[in-house]
Amino acid sequence: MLSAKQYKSGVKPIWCPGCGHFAVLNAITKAFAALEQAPEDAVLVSGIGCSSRLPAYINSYGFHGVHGRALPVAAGLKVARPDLNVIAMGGDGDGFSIGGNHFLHASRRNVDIVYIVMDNEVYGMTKGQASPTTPASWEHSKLTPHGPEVRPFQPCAIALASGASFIARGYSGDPNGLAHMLFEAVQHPGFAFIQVLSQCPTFCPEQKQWKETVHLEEVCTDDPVKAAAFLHGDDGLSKGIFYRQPRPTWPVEHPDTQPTNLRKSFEI
Amino acid sequence: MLSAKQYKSGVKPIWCPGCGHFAVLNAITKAFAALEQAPEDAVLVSGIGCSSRLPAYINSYGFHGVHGRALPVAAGLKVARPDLNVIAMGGDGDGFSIGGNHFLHASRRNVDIVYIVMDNEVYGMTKGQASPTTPASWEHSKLTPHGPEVRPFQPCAIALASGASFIARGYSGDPNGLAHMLFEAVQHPGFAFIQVLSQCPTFCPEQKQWKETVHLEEVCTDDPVKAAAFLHGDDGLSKGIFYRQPRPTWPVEHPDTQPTNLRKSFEI
Amino acid sequence: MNNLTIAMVGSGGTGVVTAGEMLLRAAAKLGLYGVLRKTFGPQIRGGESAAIVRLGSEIVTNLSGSVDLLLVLDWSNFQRFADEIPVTESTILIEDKAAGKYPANLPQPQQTLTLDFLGLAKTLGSGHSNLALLGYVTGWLGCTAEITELAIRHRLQKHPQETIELAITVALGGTQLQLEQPIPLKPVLPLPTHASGVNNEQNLWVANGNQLTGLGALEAGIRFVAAYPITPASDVLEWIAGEIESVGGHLVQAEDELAAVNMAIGAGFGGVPAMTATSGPGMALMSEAMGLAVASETPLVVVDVMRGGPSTGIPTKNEQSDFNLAVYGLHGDAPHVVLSSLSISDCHFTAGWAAEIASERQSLVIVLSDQFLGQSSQIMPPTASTGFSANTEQAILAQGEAGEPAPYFRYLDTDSGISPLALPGQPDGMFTADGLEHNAAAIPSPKAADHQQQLAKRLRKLDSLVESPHWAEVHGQGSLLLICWGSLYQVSLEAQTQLRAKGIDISVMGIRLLSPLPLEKIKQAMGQARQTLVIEQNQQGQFAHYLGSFDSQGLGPDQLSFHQYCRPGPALFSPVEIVAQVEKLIDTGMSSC
Amino acid sequence: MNNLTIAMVGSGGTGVVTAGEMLLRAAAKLGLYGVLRKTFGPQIRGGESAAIVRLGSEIVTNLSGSVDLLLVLDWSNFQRFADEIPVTESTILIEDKAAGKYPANLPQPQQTLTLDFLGLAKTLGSGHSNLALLGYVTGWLGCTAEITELAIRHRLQKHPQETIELAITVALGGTQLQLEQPIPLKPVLPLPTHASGVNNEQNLWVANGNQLTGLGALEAGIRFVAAYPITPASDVLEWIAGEIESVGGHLVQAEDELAAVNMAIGAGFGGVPAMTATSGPGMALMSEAMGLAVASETPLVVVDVMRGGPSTGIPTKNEQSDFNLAVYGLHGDAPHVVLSSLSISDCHFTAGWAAEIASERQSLVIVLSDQFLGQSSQIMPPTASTGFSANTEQAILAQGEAGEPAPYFRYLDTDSGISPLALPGQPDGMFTADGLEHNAAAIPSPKAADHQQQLAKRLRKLDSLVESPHWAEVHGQGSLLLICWGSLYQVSLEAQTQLRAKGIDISVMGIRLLSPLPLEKIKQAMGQARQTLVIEQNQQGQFAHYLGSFDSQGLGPDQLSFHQYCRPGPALFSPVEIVAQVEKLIDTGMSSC
Ligand SMILES: Cc1ncc(C[n+]2csc(CCOP(=O)(O)OP(=O)(O)O)c2C)c(N)n1
Ligand SMILES: Cc1ncc(C[n+]2csc(CCOP(=O)(O)OP(=O)(O)O)c2C)c(N)n1
Ligand code: SF4
Ligand code: SF4
Ligand SMILES: [Mg+2]
Ligand SMILES: [Mg+2]
Repeated sequence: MLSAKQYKSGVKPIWCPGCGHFAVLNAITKAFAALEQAPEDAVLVSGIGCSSRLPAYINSYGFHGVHGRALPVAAGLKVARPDLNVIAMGGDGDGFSIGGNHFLHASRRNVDIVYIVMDNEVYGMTKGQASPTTPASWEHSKLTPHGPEVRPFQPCAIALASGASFIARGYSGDPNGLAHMLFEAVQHPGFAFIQVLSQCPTFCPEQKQWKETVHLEEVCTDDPVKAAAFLHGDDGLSKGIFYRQPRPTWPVEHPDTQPTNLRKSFEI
Repeated sequence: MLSAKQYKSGVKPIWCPGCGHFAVLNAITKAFAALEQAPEDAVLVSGIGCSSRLPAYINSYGFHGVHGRALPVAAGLKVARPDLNVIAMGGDGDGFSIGGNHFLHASRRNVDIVYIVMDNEVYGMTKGQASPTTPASWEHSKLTPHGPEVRPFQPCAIALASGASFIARGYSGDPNGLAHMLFEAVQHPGFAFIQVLSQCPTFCPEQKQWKETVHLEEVCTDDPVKAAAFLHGDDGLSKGIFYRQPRPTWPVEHPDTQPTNLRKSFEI
Repeated sequence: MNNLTIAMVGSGGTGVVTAGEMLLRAAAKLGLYGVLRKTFGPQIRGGESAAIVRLGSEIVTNLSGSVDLLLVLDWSNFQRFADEIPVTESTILIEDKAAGKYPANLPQPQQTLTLDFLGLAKTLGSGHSNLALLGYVTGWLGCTAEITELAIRHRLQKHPQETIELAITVALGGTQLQLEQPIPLKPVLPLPTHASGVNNEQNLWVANGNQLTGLGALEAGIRFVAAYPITPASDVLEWIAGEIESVGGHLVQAEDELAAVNMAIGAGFGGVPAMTATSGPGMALMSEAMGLAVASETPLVVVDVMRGGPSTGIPTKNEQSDFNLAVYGLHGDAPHVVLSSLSISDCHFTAGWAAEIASERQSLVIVLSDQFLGQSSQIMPPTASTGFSANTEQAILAQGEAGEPAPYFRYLDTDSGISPLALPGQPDGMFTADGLEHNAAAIPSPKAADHQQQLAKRLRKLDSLVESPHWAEVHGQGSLLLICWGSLYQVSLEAQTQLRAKGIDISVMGIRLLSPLPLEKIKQAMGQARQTLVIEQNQQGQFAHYLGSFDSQGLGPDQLSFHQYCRPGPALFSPVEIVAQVEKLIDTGMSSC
Repeated sequence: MNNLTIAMVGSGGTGVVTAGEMLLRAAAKLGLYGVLRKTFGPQIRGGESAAIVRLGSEIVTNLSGSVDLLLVLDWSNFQRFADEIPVTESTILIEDKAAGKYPANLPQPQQTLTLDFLGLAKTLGSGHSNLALLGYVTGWLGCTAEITELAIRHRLQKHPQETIELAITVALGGTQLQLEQPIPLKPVLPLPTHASGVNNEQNLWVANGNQLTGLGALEAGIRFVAAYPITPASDVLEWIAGEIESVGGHLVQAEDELAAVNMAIGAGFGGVPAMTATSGPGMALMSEAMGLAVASETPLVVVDVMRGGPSTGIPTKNEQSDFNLAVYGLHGDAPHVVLSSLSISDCHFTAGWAAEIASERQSLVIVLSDQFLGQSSQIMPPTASTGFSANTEQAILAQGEAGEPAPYFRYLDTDSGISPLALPGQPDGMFTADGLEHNAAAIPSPKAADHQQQLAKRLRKLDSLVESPHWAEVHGQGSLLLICWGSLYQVSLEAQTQLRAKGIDISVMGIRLLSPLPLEKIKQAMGQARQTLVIEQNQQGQFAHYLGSFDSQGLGPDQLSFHQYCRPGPALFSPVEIVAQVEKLIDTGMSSC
């Protein structure tokens, strides 16, 4: 049995002081300790971004892929190696902008992986451009000087509409709550999605307010209609496990599959 | 004023006899006639698939792009040329599988275009593989011999969660109803999405049943919570305009923008 | 003439392609060899279509470029096949009474016979003139009723019993008709001795290259395949989908090619040999992730069944124009392996080799197949087991040797360039694979020394591949060396035979290992020849440019000098076309692209 | 020595990069020329960073590779900059008292001065030792207080007044310190005559290549830009975002590069000149759609600001390793244009030319810039107006001429290869643009004749580009020809000057038109030189291979023969490095890659 600390790899994070991603790192180590996770049996898969640097900081296997593709790498790995605990992760840009399609299809495919999006409503690594979750009026990026002027992306509502079977929102200001969610997510069979409000003090200092505005909602349901009604009215700052409805995971095993002679079908 | 027929280009469709896409073609020409559309001011933009062949059959401008990218081509065109009536279209594979990310982001960006997806729950052009909307147990593709075993994609619920401001479902068995929806969609300011149940008799002969099972639902609302509750409980075979809630389109014009000297900022 | 080309053309769902498939199988049962090429108009169903069947008493691997016997059920849109089915004065034509008007601008063939296949079918209670035609041809070839019947049963096995019986009846009606109104041409094939019965002795196969690519991959140990459908690669994936579970693997239909290639990378990282198959547009989308496989040193096989380009291009026809993308299409310095399949049956071998290389060198291997190889069916002897294996035995070496975890350098700079690879689950090998530049310990690093070390290592680990005996197939000894790759190899061999008949000896080299290029071996062969001609099926002479790019480098005396002939698709290369180029070169010493 | 390189190194948010920016601006106000290169550790904020400022009395376009004056506020992680900031015995070092321990494995510099910048700042009520350092250096350079103040005010313009005033106080404190504890080296620059005051006469610019790419594009008429952020291309997009609305255009932030490139294609189809900018990983994703632009003949400009590859590679450093992807990275035969920017200021020119070519030839134009050009700021005279225009005047010609709609052939096979283009809104020009192969009337066609016609047309329409006077910059007349492209051109020119000082004359060719390659012009120059050396910053010698690939083709007497020198990033090429290669070549007649 390892302590939470022993799940840290010792590689020094490149993150800015105060970055919310530290809390996510800590929540993962705590959840791993609680799960008694064998380090060599866990694989953390990420895309590109500040958040996506996380795998190297954990004492386990990791795959730091390309921008937006954490989910397919994770799904391929899990299907090929069902014995592993595969956790995909990344940022809001990685997951909801360039990676949006995989998010939809991972939600509906329901491979048994966890997906953590560290949502700071900004592209941290490329120095502060708007992401899909950035407020429409946020004028701090030179790329969108009037603000993105686009309705923010609603990750949990989209996860639900796409068929995710476990949907939660955590907050970097509450790493224990997050560790608990993660503990539950790992044990949930199927695709478990956790959006983490993870502040970026460097480009979004206003996110310090989250301390006051994020609020716990005990609304967990297994009814998609109820969950939809809640999530479509939600202010985006509630935290909690919102939806949980286990359904068959993919791949479905076909026990009647017989070893066949591959060459048979060519014979005349 | 042109008649519906005059909106046909004369190029012979490659479609199979009985293909639902013929009805969509007819609905477009009817809607154009009703809209008194100047042919040269309309552009039909598509991806790749049987459905995506449609633009060439209409007497207007067309852009037959690559698989899954009709929406960005259409959005770029409309932003650059707001004077045009831009209609994007394609199949369920094109729009919901490879093009899924653009669907999400077009829905939230709300550029003033129409998007018609001819949904036959199959990849017609590549000879009958499962698409995202194929029923989980459909076993007719060699690529997924046990069926896709994945929960079907729910286009309207996803459009709603992504922020589409006009959401409707039509049926190729009812081209007049479809023409009416399209008429409304063109006039709707912002991104208007129409899913069309468009049968593929070649690969999904079972869709003939739609004649019996598709049913009209008069549930049109401007309340996303209501729409979400309806769409998350929906059987996928209801038709009608489900949601309609105009909101500012993109790009937002900034009337105070002054012509500037581009070179000014370099001076020391 | 020990071979014979039969083309059947129809339209509006006349089923000539089905008849072609049955004909090929009947021929196989007769002990003949042959190739079947299907070709379609743009419609998905019910459009015009054609089946070209070339039969021979010895192995037939490609088409001849001409047609001996043309059977037409419908003349409308015949011109669509003008590129593929040339009608000359020597063609023998048999047309259905209901086929419509003979096309105005076509030369009159040697002999024409108009028969009432449709009427015959109708008399027998069916609308399928294609089956009457089939029986007519199989009868003429000498097939017994039993053979024709077996071929029909096989093709229609999923249909109701009733349908099958009626089909047989109609076909045998056609056979009967042949006795009454024979084809004015004798089948010139020296039929195998058992021609009077079913060939049970010789265990022949009917297979296309796409299926054999699948077989090669699975036999070598590929156990994860990610798929996104695309013509003409889909049937690689479809064949595998039907078989992979039975060997304990999985195929996932992905949402797009970006997902497909990254899924395969994920599986490969997990130590499960993985592959995806696609065509040009899909491989273009995979470019970024293929670079990730290179940088993270994750084994990955990508099969590109080439079609006409650029862009959507001509999806159902042959071309070899993805060479540039395959060899050069990654950003950064990204050494990887590119192979080409040299025949329908070689798809089996090359896919197996690709799987082995990817695993053994922890590298990206692209296999270039093409639409002809992939989608043409061939009668062939069963392909031998390739013996290739993608088993990842190179997993970490020293593990536990020191009694306690040794420090693990995932990207160790070894002599071979191949570093010890740990797989998830191994307690001593934990690391984070990375597409960011890194040092030997897999820690991200932008340092020049680390970058150069890792770049050099990734280049070096492929070096010794050029020593592999599989680098090419070389055939013959002539003063002219013909270099080609992909489906042009078999066509070139036939050209070689035709040239020999004219007293001209050439050697033919089909290159299987396109990158890294076995330059020394090629130079050696070129040194032995007086002249070299490089041929390929694309507009710009992509391979020839590539080969030429290795010139000047050494500034040594052995500069590469060669002629080239290239042209794009969609028309297939024919042996005659190659013969003409070789003769032109010999005559004038000149050649053009 | 008429130039001087100053490096400032800090860590933990010491603000040396800000100081570097102020220093460059102060120098500009003084009438000096210079270049600023910023470099960072992997951290997003608060990590170690360095600013390298090279100043001169004449135009300075690149770095020298050495450092004359090293100013260090923090020694921790200094080794990160080892590749870029070499410390030698001749370095003059000034370190802050609080900088920490001198790194163990560094040579001792010529002279070391330890000063208390932090103490000084603190005394003045600030923690910003970087500003004290700045004032120290500007004072030493001879800047008046006014100049230092102006530079600070410009950089901090968005900060509160209070902050600005304090910054000025601290900086002037540093200037004072310089009088008391002077740098043991005189600024050797022949200062301009107005050195005593602010340079108001000479209207200099401070700009980086990315901004100038934006300027060139907008001035030439680009009015639609689709953006997805990526280092080091983001600031092309960010600069344009701030300006494009004022000229009536739009920039859209797309969801990914696939969307970005397709949006630009949509706008281009609408007749609005369109562009996107990205770096290697993003361009890899754009490959498929770039092929669509080629096949549908839609004007499109893609700027690739290259960084270290493969895969995520080294995102913040320079390399020229996307050449292969740019030239060869499309599937099918897909002729397009590839340009390279030859200096920071040339980014302006080349972007303008790209916009004009794309529009005039209805083609894809890729511009290869690189991280050095893109992100280094330079003091320069204002770049001249390029005169390029992307106005789509080639829209359909004969429209209405016949009094009634003429039949419109969108893809007409013209002599020039350029077909008349109609834009949506024109009643007589309706067509459907297509990535499927098509005939001249834009109707899909898989026919060989149509395919060959369209392929040939698309190739031919680029032919005459090689006649453009802009194909390259060629400088000097020597028996050795140095060929390069991108940011290596300016470095080569400096090497040329250094060689001339040693009595060696070389000519330098910086190729702007990489594809189609102006082969004849290059051959001519090579013919005039005794030897040719091709240099580039990548592992595999990508350009050299490409150049070599045009050999052997004609089999004529004019075979290309050249030497090459290449190596990857991240370290920049220095003039001295090139000089050494040229000398080695001259000495031994040999060179290696
Ligand atoms: C294909 C590609 N496009 C763009 C980039 C540049 N890029 C790197 S990280 C990033 C966004 C990061 O934002 P996010 O995922 O929210 O992570 P954060 O840094 O905010 O944690 C982008 C656009 C890239 N590396 N690759
Ligand atoms: C990048 C790419 N991948 C795959 C394909 C192959 N492809 C062509 S159409 C198609 C699917 C068509 O299905 P859908 O969009 O539903 O249209 P339908 O034919 O059913 O109308 C696919 C996968 C392609 N052309 N390009
Ligand atoms: S930029 Fe923002 S997201 Fe990135 S490390 Fe800094 S605080 Fe964290
Ligand atoms: S295959 Fe299906 S979708 Fe395609 S044309 Fe035929 S019926 Fe229509
Ligand atoms: Mg983010
Ligand atoms: Mg479909």
